[in-house]
Amino acid sequence: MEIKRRDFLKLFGSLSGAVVLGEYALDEVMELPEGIIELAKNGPGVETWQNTICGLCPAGCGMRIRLIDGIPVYVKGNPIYPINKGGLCPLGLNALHSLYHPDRLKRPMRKNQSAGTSGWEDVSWDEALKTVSDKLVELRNTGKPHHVAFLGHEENGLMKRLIERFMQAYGSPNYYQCSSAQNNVVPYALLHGHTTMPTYDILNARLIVSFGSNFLEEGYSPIYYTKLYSHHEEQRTRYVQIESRLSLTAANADQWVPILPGTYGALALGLAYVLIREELYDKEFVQQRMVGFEDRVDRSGTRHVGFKNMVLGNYYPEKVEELTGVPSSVILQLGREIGNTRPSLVIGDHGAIDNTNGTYSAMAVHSLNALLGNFEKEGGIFFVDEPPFGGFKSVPLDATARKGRSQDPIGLSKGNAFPLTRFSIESFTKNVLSGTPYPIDVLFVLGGNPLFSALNQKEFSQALQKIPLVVSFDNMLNETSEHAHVILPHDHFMESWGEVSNVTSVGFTHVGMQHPVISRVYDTRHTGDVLIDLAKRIGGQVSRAFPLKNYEEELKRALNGVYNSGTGAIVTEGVGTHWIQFLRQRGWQIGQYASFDEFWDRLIKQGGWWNPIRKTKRWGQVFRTRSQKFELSSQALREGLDKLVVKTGKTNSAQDREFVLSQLNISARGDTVFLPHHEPVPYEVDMPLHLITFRVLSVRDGQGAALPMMQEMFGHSVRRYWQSWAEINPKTAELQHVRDGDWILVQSDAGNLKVKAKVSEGIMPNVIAIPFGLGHTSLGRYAKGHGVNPNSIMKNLYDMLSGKPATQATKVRISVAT
Amino acid sequence: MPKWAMVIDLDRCTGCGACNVACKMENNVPIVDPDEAQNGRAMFWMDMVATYEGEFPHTEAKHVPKPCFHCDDPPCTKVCPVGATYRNPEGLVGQIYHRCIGCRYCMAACPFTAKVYNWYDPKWIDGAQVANPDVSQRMVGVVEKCSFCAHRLQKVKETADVEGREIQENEYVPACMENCPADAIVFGDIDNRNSKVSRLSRSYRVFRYMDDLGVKPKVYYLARRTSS
Amino acid sequence: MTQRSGAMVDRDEILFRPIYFTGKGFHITFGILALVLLWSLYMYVTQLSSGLGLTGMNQPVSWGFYIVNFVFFIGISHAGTLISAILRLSKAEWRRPITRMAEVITAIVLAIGGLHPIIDLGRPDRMLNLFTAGRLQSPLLWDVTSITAYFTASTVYLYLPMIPDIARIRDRGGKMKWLYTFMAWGWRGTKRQKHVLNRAISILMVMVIPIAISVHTVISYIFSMTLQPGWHSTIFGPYFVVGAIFSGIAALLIVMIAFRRVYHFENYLKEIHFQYLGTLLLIMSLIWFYFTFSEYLTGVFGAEPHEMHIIMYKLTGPYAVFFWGMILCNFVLPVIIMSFKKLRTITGILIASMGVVIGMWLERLIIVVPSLANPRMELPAGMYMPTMLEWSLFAGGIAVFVMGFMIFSKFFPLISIWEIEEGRTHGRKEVEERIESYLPAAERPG
Amino acid sequence: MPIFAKCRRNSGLNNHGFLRYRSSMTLSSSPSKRSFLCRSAVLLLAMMVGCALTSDDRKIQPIVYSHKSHIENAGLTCTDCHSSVQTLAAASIPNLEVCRNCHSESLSESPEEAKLLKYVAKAAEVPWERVYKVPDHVYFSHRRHVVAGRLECEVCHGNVQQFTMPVSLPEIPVTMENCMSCHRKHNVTNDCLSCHR
Repeated sequence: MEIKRRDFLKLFGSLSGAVVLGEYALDEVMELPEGIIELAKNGPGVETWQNTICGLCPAGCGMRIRLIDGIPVYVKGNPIYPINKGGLCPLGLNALHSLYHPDRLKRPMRKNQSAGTSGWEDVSWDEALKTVSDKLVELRNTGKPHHVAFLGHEENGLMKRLIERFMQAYGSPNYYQCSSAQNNVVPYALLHGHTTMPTYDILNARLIVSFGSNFLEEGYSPIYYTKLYSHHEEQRTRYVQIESRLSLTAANADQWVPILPGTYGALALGLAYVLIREELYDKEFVQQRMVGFEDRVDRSGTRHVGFKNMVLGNYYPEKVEELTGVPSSVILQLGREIGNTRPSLVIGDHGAIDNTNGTYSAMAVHSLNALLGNFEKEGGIFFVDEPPFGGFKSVPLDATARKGRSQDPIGLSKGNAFPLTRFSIESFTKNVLSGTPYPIDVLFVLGGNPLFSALNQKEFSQALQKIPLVVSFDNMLNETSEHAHVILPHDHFMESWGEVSNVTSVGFTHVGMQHPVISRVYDTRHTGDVLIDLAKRIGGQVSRAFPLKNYEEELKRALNGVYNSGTGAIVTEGVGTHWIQFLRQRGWQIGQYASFDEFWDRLIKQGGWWNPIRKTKRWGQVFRTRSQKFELSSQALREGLDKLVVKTGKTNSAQDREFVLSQLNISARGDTVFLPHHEPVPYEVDMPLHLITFRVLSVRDGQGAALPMMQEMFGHSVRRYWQSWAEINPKTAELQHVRDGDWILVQSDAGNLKVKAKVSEGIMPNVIAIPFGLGHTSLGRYAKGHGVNPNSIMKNLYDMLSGKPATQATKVRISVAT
Repeated sequence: MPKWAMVIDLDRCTGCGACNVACKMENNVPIVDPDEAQNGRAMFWMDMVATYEGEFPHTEAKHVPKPCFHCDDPPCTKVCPVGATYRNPEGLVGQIYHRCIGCRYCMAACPFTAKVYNWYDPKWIDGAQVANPDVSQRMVGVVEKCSFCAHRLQKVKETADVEGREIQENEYVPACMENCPADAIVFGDIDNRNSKVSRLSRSYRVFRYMDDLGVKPKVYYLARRTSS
Repeated sequence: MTQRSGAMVDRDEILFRPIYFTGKGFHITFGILALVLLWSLYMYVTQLSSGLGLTGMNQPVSWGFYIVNFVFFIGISHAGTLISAILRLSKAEWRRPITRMAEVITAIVLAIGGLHPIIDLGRPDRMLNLFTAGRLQSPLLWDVTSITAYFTASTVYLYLPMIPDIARIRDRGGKMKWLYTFMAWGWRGTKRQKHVLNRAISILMVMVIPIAISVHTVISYIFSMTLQPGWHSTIFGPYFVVGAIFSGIAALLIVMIAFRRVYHFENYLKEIHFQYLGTLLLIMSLIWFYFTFSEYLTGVFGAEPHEMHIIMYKLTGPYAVFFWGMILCNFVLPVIIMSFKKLRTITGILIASMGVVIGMWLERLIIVVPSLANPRMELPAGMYMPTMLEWSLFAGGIAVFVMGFMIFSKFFPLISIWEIEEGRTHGRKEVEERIESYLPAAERPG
Repeated sequence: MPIFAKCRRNSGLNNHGFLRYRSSMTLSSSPSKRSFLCRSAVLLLAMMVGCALTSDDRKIQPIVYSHKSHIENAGLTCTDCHSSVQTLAAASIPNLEVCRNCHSESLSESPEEAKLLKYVAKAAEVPWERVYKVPDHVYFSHRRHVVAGRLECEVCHGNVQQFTMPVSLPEIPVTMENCMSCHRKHNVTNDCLSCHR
């Protein structure tokens, strides 16, 4: 017999007349509409499973959702989806909380200062869309379609194509992705002319040397890489991680090589020195497929220094040790190891490129791959084919659109900065603020949270305030969408049609399918549908560019191409390595479908399509440079700089060149400018510590902070819950009189913040690392007010060539906060 | 009668934390208030023990996922005054929440700190079922812990029963294993010598925590290898 | 009243005084204590309604103040029954004014201590599970059993020797006669009655000693039956018993000194009683130190890593303050005070006793918390900070203790009157005879 | 709580039980007996109050449904309406769809059927009150008991075929004792984890 606790309390409470204490725990973690609660309580309990693709980050993991009476109750990895093969990261596993988040936007909203304290009023979709389309029509009618900008984030594949088509038909050149996608590819564009990120064949390499690339945690598809990593024993792969902080990847690597921030390029060239000096590089490849390795005498008779002599002359181990803090013995050991192990693979990302010299560093790291001849072979680097999507007839642009498209993009720097990119958040902000060359009247923001991750947060928020109509598609209010005027909430990925194809750095062509697993919980819409609707409202040529009714049909049309191509296969059970080998011999094709409908149904049911067989490529397709070779001495860079020199409009070309280079903060001169080399980062001298940031799987770019469970997971490994911490080496801590758990004040030139110290052996002395992702001032009840945002005290510095924010270029001092 | 056991390969495990969250989602493990979590009341059935060994620059970080070890001779069940925690014939150490009086003796007795306690009434959705309807919601004042997802066994047994067959290998799988991106967790019947878990438990790399205590944990770890 | 006192002027009238006269001080003290008790009750209700989250306990440190106080109070309870039984058994004549107070301590403190595990329960509403589904294998159930037995035995043991005194109050008339009539069980002081009473007391005092020892042994088993470093020790049973008697004597001394002052019992509780008990305290202090020493020495010498980790945590870590405080209070202070005649005054003894009570409380804290705060498997160490709630309930426990005594003193004499009388009438002769019997027989001429 | 369950069943409505005990009190004559009865009545009263506080009232169904007429007259079997008995954990309370299969138009002159037809016309689900409920922390599966265990419905639900009134109280109370005694009788596992979750 058990007395119910409530009765017991009632009894006791009435006896003593005591008052129950108040607040102590979280609010309800999930909020469900009444109907769902009713069904959950009284439904018959029929269980079904549906496959979709996780939409919480762009990594594109296959997800299997368990539904009871049509209500999603649990998610797990889709075991047959080739990217994650049943694995899922903490964030993905927590997807239900994002679906049922109590702070999700439930319907379109419009800012209205008179609408009470929140400043928001609910509007109908029709009204909201009318507000936007009226403005768009007005701009088009006055011949200013380029005054519209679209700031995407990490969208890929068809969604990106749809937005591009929309902007094209509308007539604006201003579609950018604020995730630095455009910036990241610059080094690869310079070296081998590709505008996509390369893919690394980790599975087949025997040695992987990663320069700052925390691919198990921060990579483009961490679970894909975790899957590959976890089989390293069978493959006998050795991992070496070069990084300032002992990240998760470094923790799992066989060797961790700590290095001073901002010197990754120098170390790469130090390794190149060993390869060259000990003749361990791939001579055949270097001779046939590389430009700029040896010195060369041009037609005018001037001698141009090549990579080889530049490296031999400047990057001998002792000097590199001095620059990087990596002992020369380690440099020699690593260099020899890379040279003597085949296939050995070098990856550079994150720490290596998040600095003002990022492009040069990435080039230096990547040149190691070239020296090893790691292109288009097992255990090397390759480029994945695009999925054979069905196309859309291109609709001729009307005059307005043509005129608009011919304008300078607003993201392009007006000065001499960032010559190699169309977009940098910095130049975009500056241009919007100054209104040159034209003002922006409408800004669409889709995904991401540029204001939160930007380094120039103050300026960017001013820029947002300057734009008369900011339209956000966020389904939860975040820092950026707080500045919006209209919010057209995007569906949760479980409620909508979608596709995630060719996730960056995944080693095969694939299309993952999202479909409505649950009918919309709230009155939200898919952004694709919204854009199509807007186009229809604008009418004319714009509307003609979108002949189909909705995004679902667009998807079908595109997938029809995949069906017709006859290649690849819908993901199925049991596709292991051996089977793939077997299929490769037979020619890849599993299953025939009687009709597109059958193909489509299977596709939705299984969750995706893939094709692991790459077409064999000619070298001209591998290296899309003018020379069709790997250009160590980059022609594209030369042209880009020459263009700037011409633009300065002075006569004396040498002087102009000097001027341009000094404006770009490039210290190298002569031929070295076009070669991968180490550019010193302009660190302040009087600050003692390097500030670096890192991301954590559960929160990633900050989106996970909205979910309470992810807040809890964020620092679980260091037992810091719902808060940020700063990792410091015990030596540094002792010098600064900091003890573990102390509150410290981290000061930079740009500001300061208070954070708790975590004394850890897993970080270099003189470096302080703060995780990125917390410190929100918006993004729902769980994100708000927890932790700090290290980007807020970063100096406003960017990669000198690509315009990518330099998050490791700030130095700070710390003191114990009182 | 099968005996359920788990093997965690630390060589494969990257410490990503997916098992922690998969477990929390599967078992409706409450999320506690930020301050409470910081005061040592965060609730994880599947915990992650992260430690650093060695001094810079020879630091090695170790990540060890830690569920309840479902000891064959569990110290927690011995001390429970009401039999709320007990070892069942299949080797699962169960926790019966409605029997528990909340004395926390089992927590004190567990050498692995595997048990967690509901210091407050857990909050989820008001009135409705919590995320996973297969697992009951606990109440304030009871001890809870990893159950090896015993509720899944209930269903698997039922299906096997109805279909009149034995439980197959990999049919009964806990949530942590199901979602492990590194395939580091293996689960199964250790008495069946052909099962993967039994094979791995005889590996030369195998070790168990506190093996000297004689509590016979049924979670085996495979030590890390480095190729240097 | 004047009539009554005129009619029966008692030699031990002063012992009855507290029953009939209640001073202002009593009311004030009682009032304050009642407020403390009410407050702690209120706090307990908040704990009931919100859960144990309001305490400072947390993930590794799953036991805190409640268990510490439980062990502590049960330890204090050994003051009474055990000491009085031993003294009675050994026919120590000086016991006569002491036994009653000692027994009262036991009864009150046992009730308080016995409540603590219930306070500590997360689900007190499911307490019945202990009876419907109790597992005898669990040391916690051994506890329930032995504490219940001890409580029963010691209440009876307190009550039986009170009967003649109750009868006396009944005969004096006055307030609440029905109560005394009821409780006196028709005591007339006949020879047979006396015989039965003495017989019952003798049986009880023999019985109560093993029960008392079992209680604290079993409490130590709660800890030592686990595998936790710092707990898993064979010495724990006797160690706890010794500690219990030690703290019991100290508590008894404090109570005696307090009532001696308040109710002017100087004539009954003489210097010599304190000297004797003080000596006992000194002996117990030494024995306690011996046990502590062996406990820690074996740990340190074996240096098993987990064990060592916890010992170092106590000796040099965050609990060093408490550990060395305990050594100071339990060993250094009493030994110094008791060894020097100059210091062995009543004030000195009071200070030593207070030290011992505090020290023994610290000992319980040092046993309970550090073992839990240092989990194995390289988990981060936990920290325990008691909250307002736990302090309140601790204060409530002490308030109940004092109030219990105060109430008792308002109903019954604090010093066994008939035993004193018996001492006067029979004692002297008996002792003489006894001493005679010790001595070698006188040589008989012829 | 077997005591409460019993008194609830015997007393019909709670009020009735209360009255019955009171009348027995007034009937007694001798004073000593009266005082005893007085006390026991007070005790019982307390129990009644406790009963009222701790137990839910019997369920009142929206329509006075007769299992008997459906089974005997219409020739239905249990699984015709409680369709998921053999496939799911829950037996399911039939939804409007099931009723509509037969009751698309009036089949009788019963006023109760008229009520149903109103629901059908409105296309609103009949708000049946669920009577048999296992607590949240117990896993009970009809499928396992019916398919694997080959149990007849009557074993747990009583002789429902003969019910002319709607079910308002569990015929056999859902208690752990009842589950366990049946399991014991049939030599089925009584391991806690086989039902508790």
